[in-house]
Amino acid sequence: MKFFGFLIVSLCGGLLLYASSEFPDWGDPDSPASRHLSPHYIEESLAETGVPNLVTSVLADYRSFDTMFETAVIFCAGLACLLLLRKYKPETDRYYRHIPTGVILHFKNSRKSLPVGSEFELMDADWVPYDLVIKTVCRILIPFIQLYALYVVAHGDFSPGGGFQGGVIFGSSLILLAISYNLRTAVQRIKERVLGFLCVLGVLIYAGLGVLCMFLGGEFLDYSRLAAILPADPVHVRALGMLGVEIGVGIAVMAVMAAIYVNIASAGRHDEGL
Amino acid sequence: MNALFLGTALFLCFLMLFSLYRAIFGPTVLDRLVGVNAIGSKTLVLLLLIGMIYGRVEMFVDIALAYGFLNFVTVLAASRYFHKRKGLYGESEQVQSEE
Amino acid sequence: MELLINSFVVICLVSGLVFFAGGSVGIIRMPDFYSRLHPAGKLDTLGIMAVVLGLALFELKQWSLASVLLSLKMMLIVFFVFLSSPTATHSIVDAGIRAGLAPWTKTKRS
Amino acid sequence: MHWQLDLFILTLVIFCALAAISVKDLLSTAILFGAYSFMMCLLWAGMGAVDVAFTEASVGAGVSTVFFVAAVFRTTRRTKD
Amino acid sequence: MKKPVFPADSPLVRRLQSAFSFVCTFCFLFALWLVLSGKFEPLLLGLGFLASFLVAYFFHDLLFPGFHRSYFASSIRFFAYIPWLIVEIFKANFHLLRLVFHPRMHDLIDPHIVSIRTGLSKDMSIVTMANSITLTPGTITVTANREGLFTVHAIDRKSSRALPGEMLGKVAAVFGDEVERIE
Amino acid sequence: MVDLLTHIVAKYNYWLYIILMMIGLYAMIVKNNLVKKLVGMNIFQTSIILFFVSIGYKKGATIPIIENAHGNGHGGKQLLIRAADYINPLPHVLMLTAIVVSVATFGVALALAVKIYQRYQTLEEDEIRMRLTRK
Amino acid sequence: MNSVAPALLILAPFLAALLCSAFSWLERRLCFPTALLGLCVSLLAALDLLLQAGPAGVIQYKMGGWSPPFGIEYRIDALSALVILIIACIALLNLAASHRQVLRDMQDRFGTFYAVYLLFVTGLFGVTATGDLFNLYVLLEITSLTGYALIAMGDGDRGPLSSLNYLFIGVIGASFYLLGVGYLYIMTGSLNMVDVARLLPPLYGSSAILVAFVFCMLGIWIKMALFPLHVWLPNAYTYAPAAVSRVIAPLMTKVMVYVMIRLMFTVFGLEYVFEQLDLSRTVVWLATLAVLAGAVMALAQRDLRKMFSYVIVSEIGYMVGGAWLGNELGFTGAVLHILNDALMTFALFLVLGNLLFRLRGVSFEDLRGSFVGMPWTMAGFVLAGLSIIGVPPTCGFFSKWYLILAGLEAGAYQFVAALVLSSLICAVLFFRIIEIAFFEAPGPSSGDTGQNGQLREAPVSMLIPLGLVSISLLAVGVYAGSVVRGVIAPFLGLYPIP
Repeated sequence: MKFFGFLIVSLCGGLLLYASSEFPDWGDPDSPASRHLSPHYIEESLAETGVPNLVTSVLADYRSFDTMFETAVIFCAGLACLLLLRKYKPETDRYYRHIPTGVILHFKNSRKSLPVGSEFELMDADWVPYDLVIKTVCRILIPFIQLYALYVVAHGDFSPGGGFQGGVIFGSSLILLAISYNLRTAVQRIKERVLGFLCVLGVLIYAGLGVLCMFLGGEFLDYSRLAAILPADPVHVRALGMLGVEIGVGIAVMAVMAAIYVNIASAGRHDEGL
Repeated sequence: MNALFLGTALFLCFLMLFSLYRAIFGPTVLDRLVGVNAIGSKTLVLLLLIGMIYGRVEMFVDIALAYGFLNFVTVLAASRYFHKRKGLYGESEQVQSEE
Repeated sequence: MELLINSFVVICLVSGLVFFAGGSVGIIRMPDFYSRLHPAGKLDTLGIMAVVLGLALFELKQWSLASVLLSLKMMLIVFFVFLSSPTATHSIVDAGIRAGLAPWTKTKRS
Repeated sequence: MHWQLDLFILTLVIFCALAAISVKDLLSTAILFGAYSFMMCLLWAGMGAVDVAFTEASVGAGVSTVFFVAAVFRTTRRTKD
Repeated sequence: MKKPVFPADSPLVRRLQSAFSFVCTFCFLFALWLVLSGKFEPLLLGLGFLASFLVAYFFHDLLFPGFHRSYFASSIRFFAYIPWLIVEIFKANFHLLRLVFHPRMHDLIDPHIVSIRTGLSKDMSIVTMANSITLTPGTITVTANREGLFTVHAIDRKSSRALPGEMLGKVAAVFGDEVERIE
Repeated sequence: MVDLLTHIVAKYNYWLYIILMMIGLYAMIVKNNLVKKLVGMNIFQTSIILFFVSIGYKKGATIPIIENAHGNGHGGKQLLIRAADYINPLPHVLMLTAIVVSVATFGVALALAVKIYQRYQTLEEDEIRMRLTRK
Repeated sequence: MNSVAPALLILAPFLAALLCSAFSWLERRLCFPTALLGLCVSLLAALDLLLQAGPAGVIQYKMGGWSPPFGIEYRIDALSALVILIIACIALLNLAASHRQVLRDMQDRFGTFYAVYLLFVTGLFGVTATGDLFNLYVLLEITSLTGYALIAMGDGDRGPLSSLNYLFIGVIGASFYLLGVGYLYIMTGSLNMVDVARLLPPLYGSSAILVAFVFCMLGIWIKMALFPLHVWLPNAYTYAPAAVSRVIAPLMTKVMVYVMIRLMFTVFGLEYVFEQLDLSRTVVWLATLAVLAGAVMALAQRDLRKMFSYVIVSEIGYMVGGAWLGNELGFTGAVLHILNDALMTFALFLVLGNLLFRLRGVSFEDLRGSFVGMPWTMAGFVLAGLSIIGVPPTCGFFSKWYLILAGLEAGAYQFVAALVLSSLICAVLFFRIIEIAFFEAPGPSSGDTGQNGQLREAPVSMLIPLGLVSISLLAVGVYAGSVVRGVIAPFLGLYPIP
């Protein structure tokens, strides 16, 4: 197998190396790639879309159809994790901790449950006591991370970033919540249903904006048509359309990332995890 | 000034080799974690320096800030593994660490 | 004025590099995982602070609202690193203790 | 971007990749994989692709390494190669 | 023992607490937004308002879990504490630098674990203390619990002898924590 | 000889990305552990992204965000924007999508790996195969 | 103002998928009607497209209103409209046919299942309709990602493993394709198919273009499972749930064949493929190998699902060979075979689904006497089998006839021989099963779920689609001539083979 793999790899590598001799030099400003399409994008896009970040304008406007499916790919991944891992039957093995004394009760194969509140606490099979330092620092950091994520989403037009990055950062703040407290707390705080709805909502905002443009008489995702209902000129309205789209992407990505993490870390049971 | 930034960046890259040595040659997983954490902090600074070299540092600050947050998440997750799973060594690492 | 700022920036960068170098060498030279964390966790944090401080000062050369805000943002990075880095260090040490890694002591060596 | 920096980081990236696939412990693989994505982010920032670098930063540091660790947590660390 | 006018878990008190933490969080976050954004267009300001509102609404119990009268004073004193800490960190870091570059490092260092009892009881003061211990070189907090018991890994005897030292008094003063002297 | 050397130096980026790609491909073919294969897959995908980003790079150009553009994108005075000053944004856009795709694939693959582990209690391919034939 | 049909085609299933996944949290009963509605709308759009594309030549749709090289464009000609129509029909029929099975097997997850299924179909539509090289990659990834998820749903024992293997190989395939696109982009600077085709001729001699072509083709061959690259296919199709394999098996590989034809014709250009490169002989040999190897390996199987999977491997050889023979007859045969094979495979897997609904397994022992219990299902099976063998009134005959003629014309006698031989092997295969099912008494091992211990016919909702497909097998055979005249001739008019 090793030899076979090496053979394939060297064959492919040789083929690629052989072709790369024909490439234009690295960083050559006169290469076909930077002479054919990109001058138009660079020179016209600010005037046509009103967005200084060229990557955003190409991503969310010229090639917005790609980006819609990019969001759909993420959505698919969320659905796939749900479909593959989620188990709805709760475990019959349960552990409770009596908070005042710290005694741990183990229920085996029973459907009985204790009232969880100030006296008893449901806990994981491999439960560890909270670490005070980590918990407190994360508690302080999480709102700032979330605000930062929203900032990234909103400023996709002017600086690097945008819906996807902001969504991922927001999602990782939820992951941080799950890591620093415990998974059960995080799941109780952010219900699975809510995450599911947010996934759909995000993609729906994107697609819905496109369909709205169709209803206003343009092609799919032609934001300039939104000028009919928004108080802005057709160039600026494209920037607004992009902002809306980015928000949709951000919501979807955030929800999917959190959902994937919860499903993987708890192997689909949504009760205990990393 | 640009030469200074470039020199700083190159020196940091050179220092990264040390951290990378720790990250690659272990001996335990936690040592690797320490190495990668050190790499992360150097990356943060390098990003800012690259921004300085481009003269557009306002665009790179955001990335560095995100790194500041997220590097923490990774380290926390990896060390959290040991809070829950006892036993430092995978079966294959036992031999190296006993010497 | 500009010379002053420039020299200050250079001092910051160089001292930051010294701290970073100390951290990296420490990671290599220290005998065990716990003592490696000392240089890795702290000298690096200080290095970040020094270098970023230098860069923020450099940005302040053109005095305007934008550059002041930019410097503030950079100091925000330092602030968050100061908050998160000791916590990360602490959590790694905690992981080591829980995993049962015995610390290196002098008696063991001799 | 200056080629010295670029070349240096590219070499580091290759070391990281080799280490990540040859280390004999999946948790270490996860951690080294994180280091690999740090380097990649630097490389892209160096080539002026700030958005790509940002994505890689958020994905590599915030999400995919954590997923990886979570998956290792749910499965095993053992690997024969 | 006198009965408090408002019991701590009455609905009114709880609602007031949560309103207070909401407002505080919102103000903090909006200030942060202004620093981050650096653009003062109405659209972006509005988005910032919305963003801080959303985060504050859903996660306000994270930043300020309860109301306490000493919050303001504590935070001011906390900012006064930071410069002292930084100076301290600098001073002590040179010690570590010397250790690292010393050719006979292995003779100089002597890692060991000590535990100290501080008597701190508030979450914030314990966390500040733990992080300060970690940041001042030579020592790393291994565990810290609610009873104020710290376990510290020190790289040499000199560092561990300096604990808890001046820092404890300062931290306790910042958060208005009583420290019984255990000497 | 000198010609060949300049030839190599001018395109070193492309050569190194091919090496990286081959490392990933080799890992995918040869490694026995499923998660290791996954890492190889990710290295492989990243190297392609590296290739695309290298296409977009332009010497002497700055990052593709137009300077001083705020507020005069429309209406006010027109900025003079020259194509040679900015890096080509198109490959970046494509690669953003590719990164997203690779993350999504990674997530799904990890979920599959967890599921496989639940079934077979191992992630080694040969052990799984042994278990299947024994049954 | 253009027609909105191209956008509607993609959007209907896409929005339906979103709604389905929302309904799976709210009101589960609405999921199935939503899915049905979405696919019905796209079927109507597909019909509209076929009616327009025949006379108009090419339908363009500019996404976002940006003109082609800058924005993304959808280009639908007569051929792609035909493929789209096939996809829409099969997806809709399968949805209707598998409703009961899905309800039974997926229990509380069927809403999510329908969402993923619809996204899969959306991806297939997009792959066929798009005019942009990178957009094709994204849509390909959507189909693959949903495909992995759907396949892993199946047989709890082997499903996830075969799906993960499929994932690894699928990612290699997609990445190779992306690499090819990268090589094209670095040499031409464009991503639009028409634009690339315009820029390519001066670069024909370049080795980078050659490598781009090779990698694009490799990637697509991996995805379509051409013979040496087929290793993922049998396991994936065997262990997928019946409702899934019924749609993946007929559609995925055929759409990939279509993509190959599209790249050959509209991107690289026939002049390049057949005159500049001297590859066609090699590829036809590969296809010959694929035909023979698939048939022989099918002969060795004792399980119906595995056997059908290898039959697919063999059929892929037909289409690839036909497309690479480099003459009009071969191309006609290949396109006709895409149509026929999609229908035949669909019929076979429908039969399989019906059998699986009542039987525990589909190895040969389980089939004994199934003719008695399930006459209609088995009648469909016989018809599909005859069509695969290539017996005249069924449609399979006509495409094979074209392919044989083309092989003779091009002088590729080995291909002709392989075609004949594989038809004979198929005859052996199917008559063996018919014999087992018809003449042997039901054994004690054949698991039946009937109340009185008797094997029962599958439910009517599953029989009707089978009936429709069986009739269409004959109908397409009868109307093969008009398909050739109405679809393939106009397409060849656009891209004349040199």
